[in-house]
Amino acid sequence: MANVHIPTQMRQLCGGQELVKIPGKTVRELIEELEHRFPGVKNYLLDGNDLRPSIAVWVDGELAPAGLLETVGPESEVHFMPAIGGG
Amino acid sequence: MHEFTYVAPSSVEEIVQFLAQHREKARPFCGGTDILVQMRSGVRRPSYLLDVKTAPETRLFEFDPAKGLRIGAAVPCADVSADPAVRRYYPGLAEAANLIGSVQIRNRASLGGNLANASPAADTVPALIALGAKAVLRSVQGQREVPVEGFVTAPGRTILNADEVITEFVIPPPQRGGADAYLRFVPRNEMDIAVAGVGVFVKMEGQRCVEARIVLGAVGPTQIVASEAMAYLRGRTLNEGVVSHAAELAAQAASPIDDVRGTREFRRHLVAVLTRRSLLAAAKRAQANQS
Amino acid sequence: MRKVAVQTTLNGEPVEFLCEPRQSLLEVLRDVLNLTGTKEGCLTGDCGACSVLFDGRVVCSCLVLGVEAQGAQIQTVEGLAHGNELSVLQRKFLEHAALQCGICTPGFLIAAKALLDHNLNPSESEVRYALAGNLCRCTGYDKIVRAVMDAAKEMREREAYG
Amino acid sequence: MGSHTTESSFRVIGTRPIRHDGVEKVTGRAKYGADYYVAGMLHGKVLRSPHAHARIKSIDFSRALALPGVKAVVTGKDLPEGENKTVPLGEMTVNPRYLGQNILARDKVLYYGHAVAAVAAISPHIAEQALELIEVDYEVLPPVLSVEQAMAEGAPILHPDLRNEELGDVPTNVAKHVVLTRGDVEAGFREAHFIVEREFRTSMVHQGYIEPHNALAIYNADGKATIYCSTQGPFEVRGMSAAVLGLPVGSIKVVPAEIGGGFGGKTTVYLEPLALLLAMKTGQPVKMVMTRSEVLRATGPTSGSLIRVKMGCTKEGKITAAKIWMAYEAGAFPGSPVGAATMTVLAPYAIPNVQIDGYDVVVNKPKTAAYRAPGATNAAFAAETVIDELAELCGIDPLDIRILNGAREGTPHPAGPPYRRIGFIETCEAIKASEHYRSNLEGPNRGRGVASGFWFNAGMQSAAVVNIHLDGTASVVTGSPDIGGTRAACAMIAAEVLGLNVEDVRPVVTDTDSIGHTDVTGGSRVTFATGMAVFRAAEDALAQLKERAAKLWECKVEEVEFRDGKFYCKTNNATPLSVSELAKRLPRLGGPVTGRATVNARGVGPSFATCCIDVEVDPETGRVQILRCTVAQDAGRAIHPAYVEGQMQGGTAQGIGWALNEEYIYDSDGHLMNSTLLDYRMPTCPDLPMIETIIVEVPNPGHPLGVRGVGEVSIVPPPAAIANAVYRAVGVRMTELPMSPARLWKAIAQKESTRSGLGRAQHG
Repeated sequence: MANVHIPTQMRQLCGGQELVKIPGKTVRELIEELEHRFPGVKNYLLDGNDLRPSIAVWVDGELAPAGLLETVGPESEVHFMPAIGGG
Repeated sequence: MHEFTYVAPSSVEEIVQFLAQHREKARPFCGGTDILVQMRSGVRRPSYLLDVKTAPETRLFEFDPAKGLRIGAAVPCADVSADPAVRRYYPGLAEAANLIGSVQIRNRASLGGNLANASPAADTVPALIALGAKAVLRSVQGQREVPVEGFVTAPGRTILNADEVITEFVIPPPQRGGADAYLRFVPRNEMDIAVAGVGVFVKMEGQRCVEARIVLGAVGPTQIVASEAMAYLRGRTLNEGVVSHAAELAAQAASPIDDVRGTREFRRHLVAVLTRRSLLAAAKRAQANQS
Repeated sequence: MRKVAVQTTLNGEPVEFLCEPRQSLLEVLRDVLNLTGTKEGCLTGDCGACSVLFDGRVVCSCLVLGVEAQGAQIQTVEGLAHGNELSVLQRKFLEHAALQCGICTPGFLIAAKALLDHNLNPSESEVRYALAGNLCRCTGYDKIVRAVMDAAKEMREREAYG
Repeated sequence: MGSHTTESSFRVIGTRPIRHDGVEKVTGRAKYGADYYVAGMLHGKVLRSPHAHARIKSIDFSRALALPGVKAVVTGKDLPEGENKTVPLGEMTVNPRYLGQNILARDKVLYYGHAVAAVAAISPHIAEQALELIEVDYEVLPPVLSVEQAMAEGAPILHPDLRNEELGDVPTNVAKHVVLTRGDVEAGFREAHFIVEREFRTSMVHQGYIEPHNALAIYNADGKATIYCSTQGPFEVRGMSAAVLGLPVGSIKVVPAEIGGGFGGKTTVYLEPLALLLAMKTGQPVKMVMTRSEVLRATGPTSGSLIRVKMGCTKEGKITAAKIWMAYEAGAFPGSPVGAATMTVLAPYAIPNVQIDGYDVVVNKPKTAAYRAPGATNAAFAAETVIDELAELCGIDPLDIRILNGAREGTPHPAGPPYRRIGFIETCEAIKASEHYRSNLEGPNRGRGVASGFWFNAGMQSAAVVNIHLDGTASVVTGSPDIGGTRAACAMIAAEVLGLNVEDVRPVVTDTDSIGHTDVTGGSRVTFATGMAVFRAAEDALAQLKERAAKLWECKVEEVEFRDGKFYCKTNNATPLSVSELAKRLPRLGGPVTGRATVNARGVGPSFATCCIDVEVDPETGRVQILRCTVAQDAGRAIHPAYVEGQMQGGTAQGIGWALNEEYIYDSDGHLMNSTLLDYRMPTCPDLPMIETIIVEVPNPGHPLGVRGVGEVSIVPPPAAIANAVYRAVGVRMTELPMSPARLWKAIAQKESTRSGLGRAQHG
């Protein structure tokens, strides 16, 4: 079960929870499972078939460049954070 | 930039002949540090640009302790501030000429251009007025000598007629017990336009001030002669209290505006600070000049 | 607009060119003579990227008309090296990593040369004021000042020991 | 220059070779974007709006087109409207409609300097004259010039179609609201002994690169285009130009010229699509170069901001809670760096209870672009000043409060996961141990301040090719424009792996057709990510060389060993071969060797910097002189220490300029009043002291060489460090940037009344 940390503005969709433990082998599977439990999450995180450009997913302390295709382990920590650009 | 014709005269005579013919359409220039910027932004659009510095008379530089200093209108500020006689006898003028722009600008900008451009913030103008300098103007009608004080009538405007050119400046001989100073305030250390500038001249007998001139820059539409402060100083011993009071009087004489370089309130305050500091600097120099 | 023929000396060589009176010396160097080492940064004399030596004095070529070069001696960054031998200043800029993007470098080299041409023993403050008309946004000036001071030192030593 | 170096066995890395592009740059031979000239080239110029906010009723350019020498005029109508949707484009996200409207206004102008039309003519002077002949009829609208104005009830609306998720279907100037929370912030304040609450303002500032934007576009009859320009991101120029013009991406080749500074400001497009549009219209190459005034009026500054900080700590200085509200000016189109601001503002600290609200607000000013650690400097100015005040209330050293609360390995980032190995505490310790910090600062009106900063750094995509030449030299090909010495770093990495002399490795920055997709030179990512690709490409080349040696020696590849620059065979006594000796034989051993690698880099390690600045204030004029400055920054591993120092010094200098004199000054109608380098006051040489650097090296575990990015974080601490130093010099807390003389003088004059007004220090 991966630990999915719910960003503040998504918590209202998730019954106020900050942390949800869910099964899944990829970020996509985690989001499907989240959507199953908390309808609306998918629309919050995704635009069509991909993550919204304004959102970045971090897996185990690292920005995950593969996005939805990123694999997650059973103990992974998953964070959704605002995407940023540098100068 | 608009189209124009460049003219390189070989004498002042040629300049005045050309001006007589083309008047407002022709614009004399020396270093180009103001005019070319103004032409690029479309502020000025002369049909003829008249290169004053190609006339040798405008490059004259003569100092005689008895007669004073003559500086051609086109002499670059770098030469003015580096000249040993100017540094020794007119240190305030050297200071002002050394503050304009950068080395690059000072190698081109001239006293004549600085005056004719008629910016309220021109650094050399208060210094020249404080020294009682005169500008020599030539036209086909002849020559006249006018005080630098009152030359600028409004931002960008002067008493210069359309057929006249500034050829040189005449600065009175150094006086025993007299000295000048110029200070300005800018946010950076260099490459800046005065937020406020103060040129002063004082003549001392012992601790007593027998004559004082205080000229303010960048705090009014033209340079301002702080007459009340000058009158107050005459005959007084220049101690910290007297100088501070004169500085307050000078600040009252200023009529600054709010603009991108400073607020009215800040500029008026700066006049007081700079007047006090420049008076003390000039007084120190003047005392050293008494022997 | 009718163009004007101008004869000048550029990096020691006689050069003749045609230009419009409204073309600055900077435009002439770059657009007419293809000497693009001199850079445009502001066109108002505030950044120094276009610095050249005009009769031995450093000036902003954006504030000089091309026609004013008649009979003058102009030196640009392209004239600093002697063939394939870099000048001391150029070498010191490289050794001290005194450039990052490099756009201001030609102007700094010219302004520094103008200083060292008449003062081989400048203080740090003198160097800083001599370079005040040249803006650099990359380096914070630290390594530039060190490079100029070090160049002065080497040139002094060279003078002293022939 | 001090250095905290880890023990290293590197031969090339950590040395200071002369950069490969150096000679070209000191002789004037290097070609920047404006240095390209091609036959038959036209010159383009842009007409810009004289109003901050207006509707365009009509544009009549018939007189301009009639001017002899004028070849084309284009307006917003010549651009496709573009999709109104945020799409990812390399490092950034882009809204094609907004991007297009920024390049040429469509129905409205949204800032003073907004492009309205463009002209191509046979000379730049004629193009300029033509601009004067274009007649635009405007209906002037009231401008919105601050976040407060923009967020106020009934404010004029910039984009009638702009909506945000929170408000629903209501027109607004607030493009986005970001919220980050952790713990219970009110409970945290109840645990606090001291609470400080203050409000901060910062002005828009510009990146200030010395080279103006430029582009030369060539369009061929077969529909293929080439753009030469100075950019941080040639692939972004390609993608954005294609998006704006509705062209296939593959039809455009972008050739990155040398670039005269960028600092984030050259990660987007302004002239490139315009030059291409004019080239398409005329069939001739078109070159465009901005004036400085255009650069300042119409290219990306970074946001001005309004920030409110409330922070509390125990008597001992342990921070228990922080509540931060921040609104950032996006400029005319959505997209300020407020998201990054929310995530960086408290990033150096372990604070259990946090609430951060950030608002992205459109105003009638130029669209902001990235600027070195975007968003972080404004935010750090606020937070680091408040932390300084807390330290004072607790009576502890300002570095000690940072060390006490500082983030370490395992500390969770305020918005996300725990940190891996980081070097924040080490930067504080380095300053604390420095000769500068331990020295006495004597004299009246002098003060010393410290502050710290954080930046994420970026990974992203890079490609690299390493070619082994037959003489044993190599070339390293990348797509990362070199702003500050990254060519040298790439060559050094390849030389290290291949056992070559660094002079024998030639680094090449190539065009978009000649290398795989490479994201911008930005986010401090080149030495990290492109460096990682170079490292792997060099390893790839080395592996191939081993195979060739095995072939030559008729042994197994596993039996070939490479050490100290030579190949050895472990099983027979063949004479060892150097790379150059082996390279000579390549034609008979299978042909050329080319190593290659691409990355979408993982393992980014964030950077921290801590800065110590001494100032002297003239209390009569409010003028601040920087007396001494030392910056410590964690580089992970300094590949070329001289250019690491250079990044630290340059970033610090920009931070100092931001602190003291740089600002966009607008009149009440929204005209930018200081669009020259005389009145937009960046630091000149006499304004700065030497900038002392301490490179801290806490290797990044996510990079094969330990590299972190070094390009950005040093800009973050100086404004707060200077504010803290000014406080110690003259006793006033400055809460507005820049701390220009007029502002500081006023604050000093009002010292007594200020204390009871703005700031509030209370015992909880």
